[in-house]
Amino acid sequence: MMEIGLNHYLILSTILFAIGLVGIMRRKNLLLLFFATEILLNSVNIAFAAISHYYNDLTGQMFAFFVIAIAASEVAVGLGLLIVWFKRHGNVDLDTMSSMRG
Amino acid sequence: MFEAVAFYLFAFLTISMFYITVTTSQALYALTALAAGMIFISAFFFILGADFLGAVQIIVYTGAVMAIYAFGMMFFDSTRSVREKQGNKYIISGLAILSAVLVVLIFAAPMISTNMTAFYPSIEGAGNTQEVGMVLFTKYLIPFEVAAVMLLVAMIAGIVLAGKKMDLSLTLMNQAEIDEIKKEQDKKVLS
Amino acid sequence: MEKYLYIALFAPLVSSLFSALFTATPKKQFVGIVASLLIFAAFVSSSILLTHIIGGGEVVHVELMTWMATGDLYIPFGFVVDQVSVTMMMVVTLVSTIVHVYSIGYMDHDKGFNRFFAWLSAFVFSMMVLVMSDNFAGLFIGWEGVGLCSWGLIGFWFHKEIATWAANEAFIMNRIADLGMLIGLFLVYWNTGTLQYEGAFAAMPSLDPATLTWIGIFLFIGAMGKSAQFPLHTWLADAMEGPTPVSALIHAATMVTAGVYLVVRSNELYDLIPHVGLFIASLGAFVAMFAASMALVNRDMKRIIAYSTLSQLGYMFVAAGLGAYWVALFHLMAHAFFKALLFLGAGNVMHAMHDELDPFKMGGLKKTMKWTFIMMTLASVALAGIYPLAGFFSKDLILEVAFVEHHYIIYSVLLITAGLTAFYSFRLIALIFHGEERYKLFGIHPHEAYKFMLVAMSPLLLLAIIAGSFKISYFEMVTNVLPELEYHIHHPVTFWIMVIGTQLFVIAAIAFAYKKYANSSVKVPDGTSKMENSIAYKILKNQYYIPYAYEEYLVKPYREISDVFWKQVDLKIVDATVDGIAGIIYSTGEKTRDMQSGNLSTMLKWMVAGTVGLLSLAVVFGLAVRYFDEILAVLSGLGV
Amino acid sequence: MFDHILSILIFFPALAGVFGFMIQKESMRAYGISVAFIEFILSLWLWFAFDSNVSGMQFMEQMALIPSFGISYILGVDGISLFIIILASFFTMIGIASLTETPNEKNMIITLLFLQMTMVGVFAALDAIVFYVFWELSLVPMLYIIGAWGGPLRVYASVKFFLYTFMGSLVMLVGMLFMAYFFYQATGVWSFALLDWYRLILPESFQLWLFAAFFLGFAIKVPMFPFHTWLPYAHGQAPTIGSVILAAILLKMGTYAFIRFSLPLFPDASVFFMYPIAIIAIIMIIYTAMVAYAQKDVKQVVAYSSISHMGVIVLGTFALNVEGISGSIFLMIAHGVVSGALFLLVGVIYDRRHTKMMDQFGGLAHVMPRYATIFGVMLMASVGMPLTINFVGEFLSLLGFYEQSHILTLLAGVAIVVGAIYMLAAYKKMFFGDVTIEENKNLPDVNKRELVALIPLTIITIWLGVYPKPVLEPINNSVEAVVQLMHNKATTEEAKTRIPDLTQGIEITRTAMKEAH
Repeated sequence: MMEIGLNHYLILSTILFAIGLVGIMRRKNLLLLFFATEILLNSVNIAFAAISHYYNDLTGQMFAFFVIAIAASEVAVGLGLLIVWFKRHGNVDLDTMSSMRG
Repeated sequence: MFEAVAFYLFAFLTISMFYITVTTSQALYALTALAAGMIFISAFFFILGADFLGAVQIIVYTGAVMAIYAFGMMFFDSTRSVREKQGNKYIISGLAILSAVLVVLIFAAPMISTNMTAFYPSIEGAGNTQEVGMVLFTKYLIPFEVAAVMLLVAMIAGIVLAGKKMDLSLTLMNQAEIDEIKKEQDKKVLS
Repeated sequence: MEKYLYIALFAPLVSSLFSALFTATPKKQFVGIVASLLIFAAFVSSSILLTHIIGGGEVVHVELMTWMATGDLYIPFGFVVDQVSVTMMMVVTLVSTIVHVYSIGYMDHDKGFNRFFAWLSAFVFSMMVLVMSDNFAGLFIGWEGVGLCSWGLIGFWFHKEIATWAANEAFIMNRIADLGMLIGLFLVYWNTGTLQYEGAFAAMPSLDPATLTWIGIFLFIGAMGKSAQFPLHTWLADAMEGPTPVSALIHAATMVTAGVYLVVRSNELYDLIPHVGLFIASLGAFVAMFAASMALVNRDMKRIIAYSTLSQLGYMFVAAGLGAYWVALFHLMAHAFFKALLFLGAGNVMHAMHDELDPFKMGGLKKTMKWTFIMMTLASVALAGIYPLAGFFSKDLILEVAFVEHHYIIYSVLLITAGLTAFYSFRLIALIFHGEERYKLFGIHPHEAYKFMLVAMSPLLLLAIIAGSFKISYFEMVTNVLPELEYHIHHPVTFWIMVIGTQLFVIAAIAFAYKKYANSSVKVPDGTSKMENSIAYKILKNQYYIPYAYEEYLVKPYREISDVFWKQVDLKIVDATVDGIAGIIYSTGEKTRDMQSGNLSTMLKWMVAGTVGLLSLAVVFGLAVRYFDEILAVLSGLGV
Repeated sequence: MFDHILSILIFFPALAGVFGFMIQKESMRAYGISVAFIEFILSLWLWFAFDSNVSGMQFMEQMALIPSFGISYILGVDGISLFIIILASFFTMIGIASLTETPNEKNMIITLLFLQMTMVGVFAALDAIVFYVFWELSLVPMLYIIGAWGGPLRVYASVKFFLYTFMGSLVMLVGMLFMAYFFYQATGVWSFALLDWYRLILPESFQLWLFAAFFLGFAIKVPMFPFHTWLPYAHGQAPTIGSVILAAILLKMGTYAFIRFSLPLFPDASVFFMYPIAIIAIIMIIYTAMVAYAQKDVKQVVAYSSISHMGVIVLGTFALNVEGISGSIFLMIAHGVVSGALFLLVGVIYDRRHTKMMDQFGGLAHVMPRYATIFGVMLMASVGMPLTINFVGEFLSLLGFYEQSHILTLLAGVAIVVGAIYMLAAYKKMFFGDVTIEENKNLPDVNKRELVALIPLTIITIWLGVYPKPVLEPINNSVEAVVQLMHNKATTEEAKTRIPDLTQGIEITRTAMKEAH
């Protein structure tokens, strides 16, 4: 219990991932949905870093690094799109985006 | 001992922050909680000895990403409470937990069971930042450059997208003007 | 001789086709004349063939062409004129010629004059095919052909609902019997390897009795339909809706005797299975009495004669069933003459009475219709079997056969029936021709039929009188192919007692009929008299409630079950199952369309669910692969 | 040129159909008739050049399509398929000739020409894949004909028709692929050629499964009970020409395929499934005949009567002897002619009154005597009157099956009774009685265009009933070859006794049969 091992980190990562998924599924506001994706990415980052640490391998950290980079670009582009959408429709409600109706 | 205390403390903090993020109905609270959670996560990186990553986490996430979010929220009416989806809570949380467990299981199981040998073992005597630099600029040079280009592209894209019609502010316009604009746009879309 | 065979066979066909050309045109007298001439040609040819055969000539046998040949089956259109078929040919062509000529007068005012001759000649052709064929398949062609023509002629006045109904009833009932016949043919083919009479009968003695019994039974079922034996008898009385010449030709003289012909033709088969023969004889005796009883009270002139036909067919089957095939054939011939005469006479009466059929509404017609009166009386005398007319020789012979073969029950039934026959025949005569002129109440002015119709009938009259004298020569001719059985009651006293007793009995029945119905007190029954309210009368009047039972317990249920099959089973079960399956698939699509509603958050949820599903699959498979050996061990332990 | 007569027969109408798009609307009918006429003449030439003494395939054509999987374009006809091909070209011809005024006449004719290609293709194909392709393609023109020119429920009917038969044939395709795979396993070579498959003797268990797979595809097409419900809808909604071709040719694909595929490929399974199929066939015969009796729509009567007659065909096919199979093939042709004619006749009255309900008629024999006569002839053919075409087939089919089972044949023979009941009832309702409805009083009798179609059919009905030999003989030769092949291939003891050995003469089988009793 006191000795923190890889499993602890992985469990933490799992919990955070779950929280992120819950966010994804229940949020309607697109902005808050973005927040939830950030949580997902971060939970994975923790797992990467932990594995990297416990196996003495830097690859995990490298991946976490790139994940952060991707997250940053995603936010930039995503927010841009969001703003355009908002300008056109006056809201960022997910339910109004139904042009993909099958 | 210290490690354990720190882990549990930050674990609790992170989870509660993120929990607030996904449950609160106020966008501002969510933003704040998310930013806090990001900082707490960097603590794990420090505990794990990934100092550089921790620093990047704080700078990029809390510094850059959160700032962009904050700016982005200025465009929206963030004081309004967010309408929640009326879904079955149990299904949602059940699905979330299940999938998380499965993901971790699948990726972690082989790691735990087999003895992995490190591709890039940590170099003795060098600090974390140096190590990272060594690997990043040798083995991961091309991905790194690509990431850089991607960030540039994303930046430009963000500017172009968000910058369109910056001269108009929907919040300041009255409904009639908005309708007028909408109609024009609809025409464009239709044609 | 073959030339005459072809003329006899195809002249009716030509006649039919010729008349058929004019079906859509208005009445043309020459159609009837040409048709009659062609049928007459057939009659002449048949006569030539008859003299040829009587003169001890060869049996004429031709094979026209192949009909069906596949596998081992070989069926030709083969025709044979031997002693049996030539008898039938004579009967058929003679009666048809007379009926054709008669019809020119009878159908004079009918719109369907030309069509009538087309059908009538087609019937003659089918009948000729039936009797002349040298194999069972050809017999079946004629068998079905006469059924078809019978359908067309019963329903000739197709605007009458009851006529078309009767036509369909006759056809369908015959079809039921034909099924039996068909099965009989199959049995013959698969057991003897051929459908030719010659080959089939030659092979039969070597077959086991059970098979032969089945063949005999199924063939007789076919005969029962055509000859209207119980329980397939109801169509014959209803068939009287057709024009009267049709009744005379088809439903008295020729078609209904086809069943007897079949049994006679298959004599070699039935000789091998005497128990089936006994059954046939018993049924025949039963039908004889059964039909006669119904004729006692009937108030429809034609139906009375129809029942009498049925009764006489019963006599023929008794003779055929007891092995006296030549007697059956002889009675068939004699019966054809006097019964056709009776029917044609009835046709004259009907014409005179403007299609009135109830003899109680006639009476006293002998003044206006002298010739018809004479003819019908003589025909009835012949039917009753009074010496020296035709009926005496043939019918008495059947009684003797039954007596000699020690079937005393059959004998007594037939004897009683003979009395009944005499009674109802003369009841009819008395009601029509004697007593008060009751028709005057209904404002009818009767008139005698055309001269040429009466002339046409005269050969029948002659034959009805003298046919009995052919007995000896006929016996000599026909026993060349049929079993040569002479029936003599050995003790002369017994013989004379029997003959004279029968004659006296019959004469008494006639006298009783005259006494009861020829006086002037006969009134049109109004349903109030005591007799009319008795149970026996009601049963007989309603034909033992058999038609009612058929309607109620066969036709209606069939209709209802059909309806249930369609509306409940086909639409609600079979089709609904198919539609149900399609509906399930469709509604699954309809429901799962929500996934594609375009609502992003729903889609996200489904995405997560899909991920979970796929991941679990991955885990399961991973585990399965890892623990493959263990799983295998467990499964084999479970015995899989 | 005549080396490729079958390819010409198949693709000439399709090619002509493509060119048909360029033809003026007004001259389209003449163009269609002439194309169909040439096609018919070609098919007659095929008959003329056909050597009826040869039992095997004739006019064979072969061309490899996908050599690595053994898929080739192989065509050929024998006595079994020859007459159905002729019938197909004949019906297309008189179908176009008797076509009444239809909207989009041009498209209809082009569709019919394409349909003809697929029909001839199905009956000439000797490669499973080519067969399958034509089999499925034949659905498309029919779908158009029902869906575009049909009655008010046409979309439902056409979709039902399409999906139902399509589903069945997919199962059949799976069976074909398995068959080819077994062939590959046994010989090491891929082949979809039917004649190659004939040489393969499968173990009985395989046969059962493959038989079942093929059976589903064929049974839906036939259609056998309980897969028959698409047919009344399809007939009920289809225009006259669609019903005629559907009943005359398309249904025959199923029974033809039984003889072409199921019997020679799986002789043991055929014997195994003989009784169940015979029972289904008997249910078809009696049950659908009763349903036909309950109908109020004359076209439905004819439609259900088709199913009933198809039951006799199936029964004859599974008699597994020469008499029965020849009879069933002959009955296919007979039923094609008769039911085609009956549908044409129903079309005649429908054109005049725009209703098919029998209670709307009555007494038509007064106003339309010629129509009543032709209808009467066809009616009598339909109920199996001797000397009409149907009787020969029905007689032989039942005769053949009688060798296998007495009781079942007796039950099947009820067909001749129940058939008479519904047909006569329908005829009585339509033609007998007095004319009670005002509109019926002045109906014109059949006109020349209709007679063009009906007279030849009437002639054929009687001609082949009196003299079936020219058709029956080639059929007989080919069927004998099939039966012998089946006997040789049979592995189980029961199949050996059930399927007669023709080389040893009939006597031996007959004694064997007696012992079996």
